[in-house]
Amino acid sequence: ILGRYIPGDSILHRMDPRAKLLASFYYIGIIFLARTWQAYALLLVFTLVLIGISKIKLDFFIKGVKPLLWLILFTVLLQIFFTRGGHVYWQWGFLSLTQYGLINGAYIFMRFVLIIFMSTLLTLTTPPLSLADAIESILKPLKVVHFPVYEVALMLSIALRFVPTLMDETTKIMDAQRARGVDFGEGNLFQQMKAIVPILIPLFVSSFNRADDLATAMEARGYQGGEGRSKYRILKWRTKDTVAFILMGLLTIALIFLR
Amino acid sequence: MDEQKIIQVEQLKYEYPQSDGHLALNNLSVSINAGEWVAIIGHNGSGKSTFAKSLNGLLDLQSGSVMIDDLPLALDTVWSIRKKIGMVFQNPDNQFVGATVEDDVAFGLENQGVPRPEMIERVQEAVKRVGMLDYLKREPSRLSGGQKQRVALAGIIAQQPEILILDEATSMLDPKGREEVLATIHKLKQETNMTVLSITHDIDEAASADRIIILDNGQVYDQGTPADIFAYGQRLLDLGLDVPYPEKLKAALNKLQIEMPTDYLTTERMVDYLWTLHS
Amino acid sequence: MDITFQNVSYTYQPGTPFQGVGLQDINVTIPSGSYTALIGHTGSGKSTLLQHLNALLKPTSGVVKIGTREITPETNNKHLKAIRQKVGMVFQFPESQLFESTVQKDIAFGPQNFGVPIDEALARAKEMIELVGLPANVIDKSPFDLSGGQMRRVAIAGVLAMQPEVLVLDEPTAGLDPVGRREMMGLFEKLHIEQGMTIVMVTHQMDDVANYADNVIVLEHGRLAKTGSPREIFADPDWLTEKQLGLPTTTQFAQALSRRGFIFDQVPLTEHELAALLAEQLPKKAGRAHE
Amino acid sequence: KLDTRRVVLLAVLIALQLVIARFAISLTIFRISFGFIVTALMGWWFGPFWAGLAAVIGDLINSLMIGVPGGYFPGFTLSAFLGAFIYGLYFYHEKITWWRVLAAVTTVILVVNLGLNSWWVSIISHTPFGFHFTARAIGEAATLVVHPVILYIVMHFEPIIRLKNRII
Repeated sequence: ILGRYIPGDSILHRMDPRAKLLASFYYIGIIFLARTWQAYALLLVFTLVLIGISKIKLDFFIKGVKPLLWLILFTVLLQIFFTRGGHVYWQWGFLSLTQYGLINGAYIFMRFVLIIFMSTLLTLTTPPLSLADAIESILKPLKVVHFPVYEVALMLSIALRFVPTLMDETTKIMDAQRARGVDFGEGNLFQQMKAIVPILIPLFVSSFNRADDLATAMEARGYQGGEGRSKYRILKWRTKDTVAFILMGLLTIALIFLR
Repeated sequence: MDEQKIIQVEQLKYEYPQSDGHLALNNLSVSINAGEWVAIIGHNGSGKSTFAKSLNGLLDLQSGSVMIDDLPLALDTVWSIRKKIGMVFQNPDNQFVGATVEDDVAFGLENQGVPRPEMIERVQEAVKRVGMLDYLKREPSRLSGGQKQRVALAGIIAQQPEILILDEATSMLDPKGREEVLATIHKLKQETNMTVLSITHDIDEAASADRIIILDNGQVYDQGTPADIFAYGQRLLDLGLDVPYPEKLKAALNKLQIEMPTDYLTTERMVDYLWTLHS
Repeated sequence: MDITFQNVSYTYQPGTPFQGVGLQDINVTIPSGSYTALIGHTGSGKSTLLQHLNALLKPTSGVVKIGTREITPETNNKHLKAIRQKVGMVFQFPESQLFESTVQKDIAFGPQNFGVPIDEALARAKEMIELVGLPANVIDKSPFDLSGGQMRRVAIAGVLAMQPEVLVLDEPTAGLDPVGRREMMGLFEKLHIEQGMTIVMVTHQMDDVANYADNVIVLEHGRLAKTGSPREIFADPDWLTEKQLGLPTTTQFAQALSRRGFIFDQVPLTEHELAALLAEQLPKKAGRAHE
Repeated sequence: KLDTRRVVLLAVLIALQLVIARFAISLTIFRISFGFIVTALMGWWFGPFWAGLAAVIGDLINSLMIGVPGGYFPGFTLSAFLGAFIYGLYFYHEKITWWRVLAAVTTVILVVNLGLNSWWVSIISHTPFGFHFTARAIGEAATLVVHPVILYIVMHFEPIIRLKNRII
């Protein structure tokens, strides 16, 4: 559909998307348990092994870090200059470069990288549609409290399906308005803001028309809400998915020991 | 011949909200036999699409009765009726519900709660029929308009309805896409003997029907076999419709004082006639 | 204003997911005052070529001469406005570009972007409404209250209000009913004949090519396959059939007649031409003797 | 509960939000992205709960499925929810006045953009909340002026009101 899923047949690709989704979330959570260099080293090795298993080039993961580099550097610098303790290498007013500062800076950098790598791994090995199925399945228990699980699932898949369509439409409308003399990205702030209206309105109108058509087509095909529907795509939980969770458990214990 | 009437509508009236009293359907009565192929023609605003949507309860009629396969359309029957009618709409992009071809074809079956093993079989079978088996996992954004419409047809085949309604299903396609879709429909009609109701502007598409119904102002203006209807010549133009090519040529020849018969001639018969005249 | 392509190639940026066929070494001229039809399959490069006509795209190599302006790969993206005013472009399903609160304002939008004062732009809008055959009372209506066919006229009026010298149309009759199609084609013919406007039209309807165009450009896989007058292009029906481009209905009919034994010394393009050719070989009503 | 038509419309609007969020005006000092317009309109048309839900779906698609760079952090999903939720609280079934628009934008900026988002970054980076808050506050000052103006104009533009009337 869109997105950055890279087809493959690694064990990670073949895992149940629910297991992958939950395990990734859990992993992002336990990253915050790490306090020592041993713990960070363990997490880094673990992550790199997973990336190795996925057979996806490391470049794809590094690319995910780049756009956030400034934010990361900024926070790392904050950390470096404002943490006290240990050997003082350099001092100027309230700024200081200390041993703990450098160490903390390195840890924070690692934390960012680990979070980004792990969520990138999930995205790269799981097709969007499987993730949508996983989200629906995970939310299912919330039906008890009348949470509209089915509607959420439907919205997810329709939204996914319409992103490329509306992208094309946007390009088309922008071209049409450029042909009518609109300059995008030129002029002062006010002019630039004004140039948005001739794209925005047609996109909204088209979205409404498409939604009307689609709803009609769905009803003509007998759609009457989530009740009583059967499912074409199903998810299968296998042993390797359970193993993944056992691994996560072991990793947690190890991290607690390494605190 | 005593044929079963699969669609019977009487005195349909419908007015769109905010249309200042203009009736989109104005006492429309029509009946269609099982297995028949009927083309409905008329200029834009003549009530064609409104008529199609009234058959399976996609809009609330002001008055009139709709009977589908001996089932009167009402609140408690609307879902059974929708099962009996498959519709393909104009814009291929806006009727693709599923995220992939197979998901889209399965959508209608999911709605009916068809058990999964049966569903898989029916999806495969339907996709095969429209020649899209190589595209099962493809996403709509990577398909051409014609392919999307064929997927829509597969979704209908999978549901095994008795009636197929084509609501200008080929009007947004390029010639190649149109050809693909029409060929698929013809094949389908032959194999399943479904009742086909095709709403169209394409005179060649209408020519292959058993019967043509002309709508005008929300009413049936006239109906008959393609030969009957096409013999109207100039009158079709006045109704905002196209004229088949042989009729156009006939008019041009008449102007040049060439004697032409008044009844409708297909291309083939026209060529024969001219040749007889020649020799 | 002639538009000339000299060795024009266009390749899409490598890596874009929506790659189409680009253009390869196109050399062709669209003469001023012509009614040029651009034909070819979906993906043959028609849309890409079209977007070179008003510099929405710049060639990756070669030169596009639009009047006196030359567009090369190095041309700056700014200052292209003057070209876009002179070459009005109507995209496929142009009704999807409407956005203003009234028909008049929407039509006046283009001219205003090209520096026409608002009063004059609104006055032009009024004229254009008449020109494209819309009832005068639509002027203050919301464009979204109109029928699909009317919306398309508003969009076309919006381009005409820019007073272009060249009007580029991408399948302008797609999705219209027969009356709408006839009226639309009539409008362009009128603009071509009465105002001498250069028309460039992408179409799949060979009948329209035969009936209206005086110049045809055939594209295939991004290359120029053929160019010439409709008669030259349709003179070789086998070639067109082989390329799956279709024939005008008249030409097809004439082929059927030829197979039966009729002989035509030139390819008829319209039913009137065919009728005239037939009339020479057929007896007239008042019992004229057989030939 | 929403009927089929509205569920589908909301879904298409989520897609539109993702598409519109991709283009932005960049001036030397700051950048305006336009996704917020769709979020605010969702709040106006569908109310806090559904708009919030739609924003969550949009965030999940963006961070997990499209995989925008930067990785996934659940805190930002909550931020997305709350932003749309706040617009819903202020706009749903209400007359859109200058004050209301200004109040809504101010609340979103304070609670979500400055409050929550600074908090998330400070949690991840283990640095003081105050720094992030202050650093962000500078950029958000421009947002405080620009967003209400855009929203007010868009929400009073006749074609948009016409669309709103199509929902009911």
